[in-house]
Amino acid sequence: MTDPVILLQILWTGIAMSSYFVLFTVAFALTLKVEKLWNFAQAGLMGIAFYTMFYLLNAAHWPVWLGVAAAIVMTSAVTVAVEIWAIAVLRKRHSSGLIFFIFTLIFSQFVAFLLTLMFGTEPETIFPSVMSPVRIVGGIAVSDWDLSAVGITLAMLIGLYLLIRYTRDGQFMLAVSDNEKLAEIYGISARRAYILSGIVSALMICAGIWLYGTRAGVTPDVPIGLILTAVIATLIGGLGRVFSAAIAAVGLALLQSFSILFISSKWQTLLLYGVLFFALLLFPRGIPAWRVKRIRPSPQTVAAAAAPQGGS
Amino acid sequence: MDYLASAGVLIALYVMLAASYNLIIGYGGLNTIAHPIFFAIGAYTASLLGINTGWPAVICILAGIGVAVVASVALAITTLRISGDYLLIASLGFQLGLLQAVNNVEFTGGPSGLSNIPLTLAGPYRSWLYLLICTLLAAVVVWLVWRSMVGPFGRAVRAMRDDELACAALGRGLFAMKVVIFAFGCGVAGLAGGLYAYYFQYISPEQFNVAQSATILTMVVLGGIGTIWGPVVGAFVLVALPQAITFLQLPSSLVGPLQGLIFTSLVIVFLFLRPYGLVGKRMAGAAH
Amino acid sequence: MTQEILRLENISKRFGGIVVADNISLTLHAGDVLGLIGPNGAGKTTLFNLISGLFRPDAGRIFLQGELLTGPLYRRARAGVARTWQHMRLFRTLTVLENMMVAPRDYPGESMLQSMAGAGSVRRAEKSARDRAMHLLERMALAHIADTIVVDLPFGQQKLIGLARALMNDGRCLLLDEPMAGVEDSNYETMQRIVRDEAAAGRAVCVVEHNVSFIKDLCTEAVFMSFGRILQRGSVDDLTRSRELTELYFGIADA
Amino acid sequence: MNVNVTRRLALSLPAALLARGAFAQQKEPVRFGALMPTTGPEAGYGLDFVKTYEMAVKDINDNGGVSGRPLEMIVLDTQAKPELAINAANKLIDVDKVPVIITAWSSVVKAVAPIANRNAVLELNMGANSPDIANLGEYVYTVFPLAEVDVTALANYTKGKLGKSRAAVLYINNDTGIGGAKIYRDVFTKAGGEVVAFEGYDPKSTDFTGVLLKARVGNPDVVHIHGLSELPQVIAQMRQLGMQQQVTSYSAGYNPKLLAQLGPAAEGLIVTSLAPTASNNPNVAKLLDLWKQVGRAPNGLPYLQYAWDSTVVVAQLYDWIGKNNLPPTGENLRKALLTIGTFDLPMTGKLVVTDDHRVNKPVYLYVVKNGQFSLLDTIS
Repeated sequence: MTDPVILLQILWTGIAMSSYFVLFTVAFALTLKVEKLWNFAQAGLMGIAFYTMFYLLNAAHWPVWLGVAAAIVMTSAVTVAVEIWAIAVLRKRHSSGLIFFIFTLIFSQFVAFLLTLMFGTEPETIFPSVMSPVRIVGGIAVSDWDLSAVGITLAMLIGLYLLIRYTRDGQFMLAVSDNEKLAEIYGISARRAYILSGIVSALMICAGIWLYGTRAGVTPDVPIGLILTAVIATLIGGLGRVFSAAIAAVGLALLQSFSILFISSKWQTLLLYGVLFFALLLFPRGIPAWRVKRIRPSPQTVAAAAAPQGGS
Repeated sequence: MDYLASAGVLIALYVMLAASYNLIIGYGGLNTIAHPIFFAIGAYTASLLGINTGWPAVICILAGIGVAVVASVALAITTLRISGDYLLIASLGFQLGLLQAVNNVEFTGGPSGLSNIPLTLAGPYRSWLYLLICTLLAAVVVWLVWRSMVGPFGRAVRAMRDDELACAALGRGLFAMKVVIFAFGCGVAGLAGGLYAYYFQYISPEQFNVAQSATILTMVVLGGIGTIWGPVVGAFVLVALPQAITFLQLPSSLVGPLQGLIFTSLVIVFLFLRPYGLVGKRMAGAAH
Repeated sequence: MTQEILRLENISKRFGGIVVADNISLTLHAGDVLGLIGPNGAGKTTLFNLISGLFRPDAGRIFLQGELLTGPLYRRARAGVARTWQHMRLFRTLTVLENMMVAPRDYPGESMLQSMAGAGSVRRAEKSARDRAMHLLERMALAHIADTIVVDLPFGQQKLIGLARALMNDGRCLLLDEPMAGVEDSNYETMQRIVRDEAAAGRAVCVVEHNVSFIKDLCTEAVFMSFGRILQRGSVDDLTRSRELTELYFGIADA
Repeated sequence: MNVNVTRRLALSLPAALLARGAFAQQKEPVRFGALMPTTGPEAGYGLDFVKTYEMAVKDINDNGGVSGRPLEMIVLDTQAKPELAINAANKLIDVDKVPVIITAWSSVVKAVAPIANRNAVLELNMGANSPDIANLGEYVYTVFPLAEVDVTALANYTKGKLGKSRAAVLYINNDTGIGGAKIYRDVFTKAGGEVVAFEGYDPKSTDFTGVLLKARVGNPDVVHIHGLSELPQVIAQMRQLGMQQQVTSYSAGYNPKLLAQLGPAAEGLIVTSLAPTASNNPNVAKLLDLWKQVGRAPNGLPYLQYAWDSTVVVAQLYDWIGKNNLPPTGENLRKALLTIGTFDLPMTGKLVVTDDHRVNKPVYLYVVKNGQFSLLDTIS
């Protein structure tokens, strides 16, 4: 098993497979950062995104691009609706973290039941076939799916980086995540930032479930399992660090992939929970090396974000 | 009507689970969702002892409680310093990890579970005897929760839930209180687990997963979090209603998701319109 | 010479690069009502947090009635450090009486078993706590709200309950964090009266306030803090007359 | 005698009996319960089982019912979850008073077993193949061959007929997977082959690269995959990794959806089936005709044949106790089962029930050729 070709193969498929984990993790970590919300409702959004695509492409026979676009619109719309009619209400009431948790989890379950009622529980894939053409590069099998997964994920991450770095709305989002009250004083609408982060997350979720659903079967129960991995990666990556969380997601996927060299693969999931549990025990506030250095919100970043910018 | 007795046993067991969980989450404000794992620990310990040693059921169930308490104290000591949302995630990791381990090792029966748990209280009145025992024990559990929460201990626990810092600054040692209620609540879950195993004679890992956490949580929230009678009402409603629905002669492909939809939407409606549950008064709990 | 209650010796504390307490030494005697004033971020509340045990100082020692004060929050409260909070931190789902009855130093309910058994000693302790609480409420003319849930009370009364809860701790050191802010009319007078009475009864009181006129109404003496250091200690009038301090205070406060 | 009973009950068309059929409807019905996942991840199969029971019951009643009495079925949902099955079984026994329950899914069969034994109600497994089902107690019988039957046949065939000597065994880490994989390993080794890899994967996995590479390192000439609905993905990833070895699986792989998901990559796959097809049993054509009226292809046809036949077995048991004037209790139904012993069933052929709680059946091996399952061999 220590043949370099095998190691490289595990590395490559591990990276390709981590693509949807990365996207789900970024979606989760972004909402956590900006909204301070452990948004388990994203599992429900995954379900909505998947079944919208599945229905439109298989039953309604829409062209692929249109079906995907419709799924993005649908998922974003539900995100915004949940934000406005539920999350905002709870926030206004100063509800406890537990209430947010219950709401978002139960929302996902509700969606799962609804989808069961509508689509049944057979595992479905977006396209009837799960095969994708393969080429052998230096002894390593590289499938089209692998390439598209890595490509889409990188494109989404770069897009997010550009959004945060170079647009005013992106900067507002950062400012709100730093200190919502202070940002509001400077005239930045927290609500606008929340909705924007929700829509960006919805995009990530659509991309992630597209990748997942073109490779493996999805049932209405699947998303709730997927969100757990996102939570774990977010925690390991250090809270408030969206890109660290993405790296952690890749790391966890690779850890699982490479663990096959030492342990039977049935223990892979346990490894994941074990890592989560011990990470929390050792670093109850996130991994310190990656922890955000600023303890106090810094007025400068907020002010900088609020200041008018010429170019954007 | 053995069927009614059997449904009654289930209600009584869920009353124990919901009442003890409510003590931890509703009164103590400790956000864990790992309650089913202690239910599982009680059930597995009692079953494995019963199968492998042939000791009397009472001893095996007591041992189940013991192991659940020990496990809960171990978990409490390591994780209760983590607070709030982190505790929630840590408890989830503990629950899923331990279940995965149960799933992967041989002596627990793996995913097939344990199906040869000894028959106890054989005879035509078995279910009724179990109903009697479980109801009595459930009543004792509810009484104990009530008794502990009306006195000075309960007052300090509720104060801790409302504001940990202020409570500590008044001289209350929070850590000990947290460990005690956690251990007590989990011990009750272990008891329920032992009884469950002996009554139903079959346990498997999937009966103790996150769906079970959601069920118990729903009972507590629906009934009224941080109230004495809330979990009792919640357990009753959540066990009895689905049973009632099966009498409605609906096409069976609809019943499952329909039940799910009804319960999840009920919880959502309650969260927004009546966060204090069916029996709670305004501000009676941490729900707000 | 009255009895020494609290003594701080060379207390220092930093958060990252920020010095929040810089070699602070301070002594309080029974009967003192000492005001802490200074601009935002001067380290006033931090000093309270250091005394009550929320933070550990990087250097220096604290003595309560001559004994070294150490350990976590709850041990110091039991040793006799009572405090209030700027944002009150009342137990929102508990009644006024329940809020107060969490506070006694000889609390009978920390053992679940003992509490459930309701033994004689527990009942006696509970009764005495209840009597003391009711007596305190009567002194504040608030006995009629004893069974009201605290969040239903108006702001001023909540502030008073915050004080009453701290007073249930019969230790000698009382730390009040902005007790007067937002308190008006009769509640203001009650606050003033109770604090003075308690000092007269032998407590050492230390008050953080922003508003200098509150300090004037309440305190016998004051300390001016800035950037974690004590700049001057004296009578309130002396401090307010000092041009340097006034400029420092208002100059920074207005920035 | 037995043959005649069966034919009349299940399929016969004599017009003379239609009158009896109409008459039958007025008498007190005889009942059986069915615990099936009509919701949840397994509902795809569960619903089709239920549909097939309905067809079989209608067929029996159209042909005169059971000793002149109509057969009636009560279905409760289990979602294939033991805790729901326990409740449902209690309801069937206590409220609906059924003396016989048909179940499938091994966790459900096991969960219901203690209840059946306590209440002296006959439990018939018609779909689960976990080997421990043989040891669940005196009221639990199977009409479906347990895993040893087809897996043993497959392993021996692979070693003996196909001449493969190095097998890699991959399995889903659940009841079905573990049980089946162990039997395969033992039989293949006993037959003189070598098992070069034995790896379980988590049911939630989507990436099987690691397990497959582990298998590849052992340099096998056949890969047996004991999986469920994720089976196509395992095979897909295996082929994408360039592993061209012979793949075998068991009856879960005998599923048209797999062909669609894999396309040409499915070529050469060998799966088992425990039931004959329309080409070698004309009765199956009738079942297919009935399904044509439903308007879609059924899931897991061989299982449906057992579903039909389990209904016929129940009818025959009732027929026997009716003839012997015994009250319809679980005890008497059990006695009937053991006394009749040999059943000749319309959809799956001869069934012999014995005291050791196992049954033996011919095993049909299929291979995927030109995008279709074609019969490779029959092993009896």
